[in-house]
Amino acid sequence: MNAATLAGLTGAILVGVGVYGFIIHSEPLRRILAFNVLGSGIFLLFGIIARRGAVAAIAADPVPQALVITGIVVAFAATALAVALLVRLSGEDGHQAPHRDSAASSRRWSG
Amino acid sequence: MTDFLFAAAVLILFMVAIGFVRILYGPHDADRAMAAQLFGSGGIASLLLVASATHVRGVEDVALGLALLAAFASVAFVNSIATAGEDGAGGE
Amino acid sequence: MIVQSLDIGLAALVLTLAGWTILARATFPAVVSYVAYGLLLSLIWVRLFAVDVALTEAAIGGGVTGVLLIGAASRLRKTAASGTERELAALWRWAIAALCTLATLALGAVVLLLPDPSPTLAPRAMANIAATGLGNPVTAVLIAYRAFDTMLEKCVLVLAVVGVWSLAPDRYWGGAPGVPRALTPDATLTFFAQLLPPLGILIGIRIFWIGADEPGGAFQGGAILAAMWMIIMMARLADAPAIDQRWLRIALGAGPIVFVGVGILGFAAAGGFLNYPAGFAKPVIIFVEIFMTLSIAATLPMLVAGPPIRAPRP
Amino acid sequence: MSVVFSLFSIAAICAGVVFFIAGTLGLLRFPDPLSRLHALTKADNVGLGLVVLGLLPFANGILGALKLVVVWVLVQLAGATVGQLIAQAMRRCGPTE
Repeated sequence: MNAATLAGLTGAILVGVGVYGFIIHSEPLRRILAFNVLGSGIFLLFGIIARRGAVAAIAADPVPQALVITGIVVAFAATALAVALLVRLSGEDGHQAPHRDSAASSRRWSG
Repeated sequence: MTDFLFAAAVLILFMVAIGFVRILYGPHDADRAMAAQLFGSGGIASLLLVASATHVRGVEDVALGLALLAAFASVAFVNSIATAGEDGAGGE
Repeated sequence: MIVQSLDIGLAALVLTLAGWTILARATFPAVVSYVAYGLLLSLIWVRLFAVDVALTEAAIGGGVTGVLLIGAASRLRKTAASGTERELAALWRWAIAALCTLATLALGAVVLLLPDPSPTLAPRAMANIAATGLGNPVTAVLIAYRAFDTMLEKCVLVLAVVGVWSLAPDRYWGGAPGVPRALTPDATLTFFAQLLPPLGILIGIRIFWIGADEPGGAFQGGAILAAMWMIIMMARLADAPAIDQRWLRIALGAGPIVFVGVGILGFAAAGGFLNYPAGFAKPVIIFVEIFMTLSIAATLPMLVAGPPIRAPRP
Repeated sequence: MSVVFSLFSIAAICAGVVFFIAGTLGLLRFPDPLSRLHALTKADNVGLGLVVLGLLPFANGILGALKLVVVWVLVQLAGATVGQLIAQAMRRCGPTE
């Protein structure tokens, strides 16, 4: 078994693990983590397709690679948006504002 | 020589993997951050060994990127326990 | 033989970390596992000979994602939100696990049954690469062949920042966001944040610049520059900018706006949207990439910082 | 000449691996967080330094060698900073935090 097939199987397992975590957790941050694990598994499946598309001149097909690069950046943006929503929500129905440190420093900076 | 480099990379990865026990059991969150730090330097070392053995172009740059960002997670961790420990005083 | 044990060991380690990310009881160990997991993923990408992807994963997974998630875990620990975990009944968990195993088995079968020889676009990517003037086929795909995708992706990043900012309460609109930073200035961290950025900015620009011919490019270089800006803010050497600052908005929008502008100019210069004039493709691509790098360097820290949390200064 | 280089590399890399083993064992076996931190920073600095030293003869020209050294310097800097920060944080909050 070569490195590419092994990475592909790893990706397949990561997808399963990610979906499992996404379903069983009710805490939103854990779901975000699970979703990222799922996403990286899919990226690895793209990676094996890129590696299998190697020709003499280049070691991996550039098109899936480019898709994965775009995907990683977009996944990060989505994660950041989800985290921002989550922190804001917890500040709304929690007992306290989420950023006391910064509230204190705003007094300092505005003075 | 190539086999030797791969073997060294495997050994370092194996040691790093044992450090995973600290991520599992802690007990302190600082221990977990330390284990992640060890993952960083061990990962960089095996990356350099693999790069030298396989001659893939540009791997030194990956190692450079990882080395630049090696401290980030730990710095974020220390900042987060500092703000949690003060518990709202927010004091200067 | 030894190579195989390296690959197997790497896969086992990655799966263990992913498993612990999912199964850990507390949130913080899960986040730490995930950060270490991202680091090892870039090793797998190197083993797949996808160095451009490995660089992206190292820069984004190693730097900004770690700061984002650890910051989120500690903010949520302060509120009651981490107590919302409900246990599912064992029967349900087993059923879900069985279904996920089925999905994994199906995907694994697909991996093992992929056609051989595998279909590939690599020869076609290489056949036309001379027209772009680039030497790195991945950059050619990103900025030339599939430029439309990359342009839309830049717009998605700006929309994500708008989405994050729109979560601000009205009274804070136009104020500064709260970067997860040190509570007080700390001598060690200050020293580190003064020493690292000069070198990091140099490396970031280099990775962007060699991206035309070697692994690297706008995403990777931009992410490293973004990390440098973040360490400066995390060490309190600089405050986060208020979101109504004009320079910040120009930096965020420059990438997509220049990209769209160049695309429209393509109608006049080469007869189609995003067409590059023959012979001038490489200078045009570098021009677009400079603004893309700038935008990414500004966008990622703003995404990590979250919505504004201070009232704007009068 | 190349035999000498190879022997040098093998010796340096082996020593580096030994430091990684020592660092990991320390991280696992030492009783309190501060001594674990001590073990960790040794693996970071010396272990990676020796591996880099061993790889220098195979480096891809002067630029490649320079990059290897910069990688080591950066990890050194990160390790030193993180060591300090974690130790300070533990002293402030106590190890039971």
